[in-house]
Amino acid sequence: MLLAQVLLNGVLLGALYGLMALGMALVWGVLNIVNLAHGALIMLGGYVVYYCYTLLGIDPLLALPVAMASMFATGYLLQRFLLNLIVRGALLNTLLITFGLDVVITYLGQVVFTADFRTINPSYSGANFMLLGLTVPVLRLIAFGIALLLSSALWFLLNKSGLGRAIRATAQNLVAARLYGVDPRQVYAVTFGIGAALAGAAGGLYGMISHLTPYIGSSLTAKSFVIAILGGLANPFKVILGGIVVGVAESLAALYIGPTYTDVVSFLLLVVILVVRPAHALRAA
Amino acid sequence: MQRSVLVLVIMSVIMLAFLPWIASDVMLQFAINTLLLATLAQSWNILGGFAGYVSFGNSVFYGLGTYGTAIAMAQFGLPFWVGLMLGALLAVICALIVGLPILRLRGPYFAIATLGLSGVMGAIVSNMDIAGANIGLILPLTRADPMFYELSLGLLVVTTVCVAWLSMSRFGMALIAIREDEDAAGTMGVNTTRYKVAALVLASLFTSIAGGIHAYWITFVDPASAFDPTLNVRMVIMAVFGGSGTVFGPVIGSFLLSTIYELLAFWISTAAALLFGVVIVLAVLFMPKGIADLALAKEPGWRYFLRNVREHRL
Amino acid sequence: MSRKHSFACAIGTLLATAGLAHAQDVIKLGAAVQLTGSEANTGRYYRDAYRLTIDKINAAGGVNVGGKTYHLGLTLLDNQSDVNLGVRQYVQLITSDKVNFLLGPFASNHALNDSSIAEKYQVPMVQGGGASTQIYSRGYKYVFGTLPPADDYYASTLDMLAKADPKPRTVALVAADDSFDVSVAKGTRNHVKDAGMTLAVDQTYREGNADFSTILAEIKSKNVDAILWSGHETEALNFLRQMKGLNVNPTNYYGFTVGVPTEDFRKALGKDADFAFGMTSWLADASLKDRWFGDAIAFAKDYADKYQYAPDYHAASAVADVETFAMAFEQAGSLDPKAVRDAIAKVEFDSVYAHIKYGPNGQIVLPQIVIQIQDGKVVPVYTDRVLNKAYYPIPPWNRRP
Amino acid sequence: MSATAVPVLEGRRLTKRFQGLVSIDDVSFSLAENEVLGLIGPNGAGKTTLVNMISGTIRADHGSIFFKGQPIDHLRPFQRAHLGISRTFQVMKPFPGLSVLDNVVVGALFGTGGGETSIARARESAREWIEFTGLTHRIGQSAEALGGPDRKRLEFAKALALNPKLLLLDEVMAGLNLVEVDEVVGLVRKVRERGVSILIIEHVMKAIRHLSDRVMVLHHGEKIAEGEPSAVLSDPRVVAAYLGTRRT
Repeated sequence: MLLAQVLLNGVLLGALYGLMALGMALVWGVLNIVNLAHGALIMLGGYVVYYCYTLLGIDPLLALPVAMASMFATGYLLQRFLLNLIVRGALLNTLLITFGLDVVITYLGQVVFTADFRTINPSYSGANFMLLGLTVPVLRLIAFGIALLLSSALWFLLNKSGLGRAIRATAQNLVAARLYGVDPRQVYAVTFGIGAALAGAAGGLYGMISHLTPYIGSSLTAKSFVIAILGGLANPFKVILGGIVVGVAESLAALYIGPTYTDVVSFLLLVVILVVRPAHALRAA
Repeated sequence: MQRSVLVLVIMSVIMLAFLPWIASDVMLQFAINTLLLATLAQSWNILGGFAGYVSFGNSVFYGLGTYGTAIAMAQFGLPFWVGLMLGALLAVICALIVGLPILRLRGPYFAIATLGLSGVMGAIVSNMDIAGANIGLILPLTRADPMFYELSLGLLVVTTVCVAWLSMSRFGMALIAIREDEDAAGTMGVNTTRYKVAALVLASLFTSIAGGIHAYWITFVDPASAFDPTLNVRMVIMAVFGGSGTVFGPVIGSFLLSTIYELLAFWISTAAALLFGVVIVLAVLFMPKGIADLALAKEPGWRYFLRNVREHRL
Repeated sequence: MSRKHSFACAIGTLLATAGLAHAQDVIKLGAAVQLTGSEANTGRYYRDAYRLTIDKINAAGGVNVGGKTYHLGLTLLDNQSDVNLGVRQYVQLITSDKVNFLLGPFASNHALNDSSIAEKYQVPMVQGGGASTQIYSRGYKYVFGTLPPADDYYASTLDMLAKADPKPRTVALVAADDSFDVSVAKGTRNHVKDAGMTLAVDQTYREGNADFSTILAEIKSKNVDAILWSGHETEALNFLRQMKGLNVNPTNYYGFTVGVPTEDFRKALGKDADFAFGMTSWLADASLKDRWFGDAIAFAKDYADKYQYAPDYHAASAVADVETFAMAFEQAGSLDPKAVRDAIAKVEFDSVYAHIKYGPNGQIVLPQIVIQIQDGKVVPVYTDRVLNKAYYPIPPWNRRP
Repeated sequence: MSATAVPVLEGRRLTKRFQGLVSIDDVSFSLAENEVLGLIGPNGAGKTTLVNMISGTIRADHGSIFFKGQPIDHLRPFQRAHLGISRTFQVMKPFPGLSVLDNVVVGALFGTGGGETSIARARESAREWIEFTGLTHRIGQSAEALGGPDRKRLEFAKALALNPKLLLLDEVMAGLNLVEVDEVVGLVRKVRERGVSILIIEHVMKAIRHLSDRVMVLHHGEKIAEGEPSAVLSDPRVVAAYLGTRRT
């Protein structure tokens, strides 16, 4: 029973992890940018939802689209006017510039939002129900559902729409995409915007389930990083699955080895997969 | 290397060696910190700059160096230099064990795998009683900042001389070939694995000694500060800011960035972090190859900056 | 002289002139505190309490040292929540800003490192931000502290629980893995045993952890009577929210080392914060008399009026630090660091914070006051005697109003 | 054909599949001391795969490769280079950030027998090879800056700097004009005169006819013909293979 409960917790939380990584994987796969500011974007999204809820009284779940829209705009502008300028540089340079962005966003976050911690605490935040003897927290279940919903939406967008074709063409061959009349600057900016929008949704849910401070970004970046690798960069569902694998692995590690080892286990998992099956990881790139 | 550069470098080292006699205590503190950071950036440069393997795991070697020294001194009452050697030994062994599997990975995958290392090592050390577990270890207090300064300076000089030798040697040529194209290097007879591991071991050696000096100087070691992943980010930024894969780039980069950060922290205290971030963003935009490349550029400043943007934008 | 100190000196002067109105007959206190960065949230208590207390003492005419009257001055630097920067700033305070005595930063890891600078230069430091036992286990002579030892944080709580009806039999202990919380956990294990209870769950989690679902599932499966929790504020917040989400109900009690006394915590949790037990080394109470503020109530009012938020034990402890110096100056009758140091070791007085007297290792001994959130308010319930009635046992989540 | 001596290179029943598709199917061949073997076939016939197998960047699924009578299947690419096997790449792989000189120096430093130990001597020999391939006027430039024909020369110089016993040339003449092709043909002849055995992949039939002692033809991974150049090139199956799939 304990094991079943722990597994359930791991799966529900893992899907949210997956949602966090989704935007990072998209940007990485298409633009070849490992966005170290991804966690900072998640943080911003969380605060958008927080202020929608506390200042405007919008239900946090209904505020998620607001967060997604505003983060889309933020991401679009960032890529269009800053990151597009260095996108053909070395990988290390894109790492560094997004790290610099992370520092800047975090600092501005501290000025605007203050260092105080916040939570998004709607009336149903602690609700739960029993199912087959297991306690199911409603909010985490909702987050799980939204993660699946958004990954499906992303899958359809990438595979069934004109925009998706343009994105995939750009990811594969920049020159060819240009020949087909796609403006890569536009496609890159839109793609980064979508990545940021997904981060915004993840941030809102994270604020409801956990807490917000301007400093949560870097640890969420690290987690997204691991999951993006595990899940590969191509298929949104695999990213969610990667998140669930990490969530379950962490939960099991906490149960059987001890909660201090959760980070170690997820990173060991990563290293083992990288070393044992490099082809899996490399194919995704 | 040109003779005039060599003379200039030797002169500055000699002048730096006399700093403890003229500098204030604050300056000295700042200088020790900067020299140690420069050593870390320079060590990172061996594998990261020359062989193109971007490691985020060098802080593991730093941590092992600090713990080697701390365990030897705090737990066994051994002298400082024995501690340094113990730390270096631990780091080198770790580099050998970890290097073989991990150096098979390329590009971002190598970077990520190394990123995990410091977390793993931190967690392991937090559970070892001999290392003081989570509580950390306290080293004897020494009022000898000039000694720490000279040690740090000496270490930086040795590391830089080693890198300078590297840049002119067969070993360095192998690393550069690996950076430029690893497969081609292999078919041209470069034993890529051996050189990569050797580079990692060399980096781990210098990094761990820097850690050992820092441990004794600061007199306290705990897992969070010893295996701090942001330290590694700083190494990379400083090396790249100065110019990775060059002999003096990482040193100049560390000196400049440390000074900028320190001045910002003093003058406009609260906005220092913000400006630091902005400096990084601007540096990557306008001089992605670092100060070293800027210094060698033929065209006037603004044209150099614009050329870089033009080359890398979409 | 002017060359060798060039930039550090220029900066020092800048700060000194900004911080001090009059340059003569001033005793300069110095501190590097978290004004920005991840710990700024708590660092502000120290900044504001230091300033308020110094203003108060100066307004009352300053201190009399060997027949001469001095005002107190403060040089305050921002360590940006960076330990290494903080260490350098303390050296700067001593050597180029020429402060006479040192006040502390917030948090044990900062205090641990910064205090070694005080010892190195033999400048007395009184700090109210670090409670870790290690700070005082090094045999240092120049470091004093006003936070009580970590080992005993749960002593008064377990005292209360042992006398409570029904008495908890099985206990879950959950602690973060940083040095302070590991010390708390170590001490608590002994206290649990002495109270005749059994540890059914004993888990350590990684600092900064945000997901407690596995630990909570284990606690739930063991059906424990009480949860003793030790860690940091945001983690306490997550723990409590996830307790509700997973419907975890210990039979009698759950309590936290941090969070419960602070307003932010209660605001973030709303009604869910109710019934949670906690502890504090300080509450604004009229019984705490003070030479400069009158009593703790008056202090709390002054503080809240000036800074628009309520003080907590961090602030009160910072007040005691400044007052310790004021008392010690007068008793020593000199500003010689060694003489002041000896005076601090002997000083004994009442303050808004507590009755101050330093033990031989430099640390104060002070029982924690057990508190509980009742209808959104913090109510002290127990120290060595019952202060107010506690809601005990804590009702399960689904049977709350 | 010199069947008496041990062949420099011998492949026995080599097979390689990529994700189910057969790239090399049960191919055997041998190359005698100081011989030039031409390897032709339409695009996708598996020629480059065969060269990759010989130089060690990929491994055969079945079959073995022998160098001077010793199996080398277990050796990594650098070890094969130390034995004296050197190659050029069809998709040229100069070290882009290095000068022409340094590109060639790498070959001299790590080539046959482990390479030159002194940087100075390696530079000396690199200069000779650069002169040999006619690149001296470009010696200080970065490899990135070179145009097509000069890149081919650099590729050639790098391979030669290893001081090989066996040289694998993968389409070194593609994209060159007639004058340049003649130049390279001359170079290959000169290399051969130094006693090097050569396996050459080429689409320029004139060059193959002039250079090769024997020609081997691959089609869909299978060997469909082998023998005297003139005989093989007029073999109807070869012509069909080429006309059928080339120039699409």
